[in-house]
Amino acid sequence: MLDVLYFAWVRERIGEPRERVETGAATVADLVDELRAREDRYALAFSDLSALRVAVDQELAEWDSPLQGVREVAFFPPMTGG
Amino acid sequence: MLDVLYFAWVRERIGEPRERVETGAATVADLVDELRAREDRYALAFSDLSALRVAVDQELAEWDSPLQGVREVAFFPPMTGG
Amino acid sequence: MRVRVQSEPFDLGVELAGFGAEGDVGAQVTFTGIVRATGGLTRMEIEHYPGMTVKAIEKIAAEAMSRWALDDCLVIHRYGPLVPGDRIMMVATASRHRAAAFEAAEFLMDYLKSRAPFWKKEYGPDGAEWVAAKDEDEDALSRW
Amino acid sequence: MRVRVQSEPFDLGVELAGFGAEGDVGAQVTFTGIVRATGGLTRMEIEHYPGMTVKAIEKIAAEAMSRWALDDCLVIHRYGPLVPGDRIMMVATASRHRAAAFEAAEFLMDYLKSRAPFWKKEYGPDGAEWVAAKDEDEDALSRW
Repeated sequence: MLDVLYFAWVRERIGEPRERVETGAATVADLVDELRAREDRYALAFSDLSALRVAVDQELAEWDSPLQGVREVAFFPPMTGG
Repeated sequence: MLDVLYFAWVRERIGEPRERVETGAATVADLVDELRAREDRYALAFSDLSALRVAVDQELAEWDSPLQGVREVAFFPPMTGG
Repeated sequence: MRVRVQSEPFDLGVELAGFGAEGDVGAQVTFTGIVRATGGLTRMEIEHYPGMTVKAIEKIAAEAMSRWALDDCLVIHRYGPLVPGDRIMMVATASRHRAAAFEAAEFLMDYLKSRAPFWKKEYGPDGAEWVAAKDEDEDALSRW
Repeated sequence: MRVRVQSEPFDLGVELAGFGAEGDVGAQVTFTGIVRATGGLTRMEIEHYPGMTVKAIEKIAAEAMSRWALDDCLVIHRYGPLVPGDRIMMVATASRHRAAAFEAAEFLMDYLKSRAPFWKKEYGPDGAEWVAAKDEDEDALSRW
């Protein structure tokens, strides 16, 4: 079980800020594939990965980052702080 | 007649912050030569021109700057503001 | 080193009182980011990632402290609703010498722009829009 | 644009209240110079050239305003007796974008160091000494 979080327009497209996901995905990319297959709103949110960033257990990560032992994955657009 | 001002260690070596000088010097360098010839304390203060800066009518100037029409000349070490 | 993420406004004078006072500090640099009314912007909403934000900024600040001879460093970043003229965030650096204080403040700003988990949504005459990250902000990181 | 030369202390928060408020300012940078206790320094005396100081700083500030897209710029410089921890001077710049605000503040500092008519005399355990201008400060001007 994973906590999956969404921020900014990813959150708006998915329609919720977080959810618990039952998954055996080995990497972030696998998890994205699973989510995309669920519903159109997921397919839409994840249609262009180059416009997205991911954090694994609250650290910036890559699409091929492993999910073993991970509790929390977050998807969001490039950050615009400052 | 010129107002001649001294700052920092130039002031300390000359022994006064300003004086009125009767001079026909054409340039700053000529004025320096006149002052140097006056007394040891002037010769000492002006012994190394590379360690000095000059302002003519309150603008930074050069040793060969003309003194025609000038009211005020100031001598001082390189500035240490900020 | 002090990092704070908050919805409340902050006062620069208050935040800087005693800042870096323990070191032999000769130079303090601050940067303050302010909401602009560009394009008729009426308000802004800043979203952040509560579990990650402070950690991510602390990591950036620790990097600044290790790369420059800083005596202290401070980052405050707001989230929530803001209007033009509001202060969004500030950084402050304290060092013996001005070059280190300036460079570290610029480094902090460049990294906060692209590596701290904040997202800005702008509300203006044409509706609401998420601010897009700029290529130049990403490129700015390459100089460090 | 505001330039002040004074013996009195100043308060950063007070000076920045409303600073740049008239423009569409997104970025404010400040630099504050502070007396350090280096080498056992117990006090410092700053001499200046009253007839020239404000004019010289105004010229530097006007140059900064013309070279960068600044909405405002502020310089305060003290003279007279100071002790470690005292603020010697500050500059502030306000601009739409952070790069201009940072660069202009660094430019102002580099020029104030070597082109504003101030001289520092330091008093410490070995007596009094006029601070010598540093080659690196003169060299810093060449980058602008």
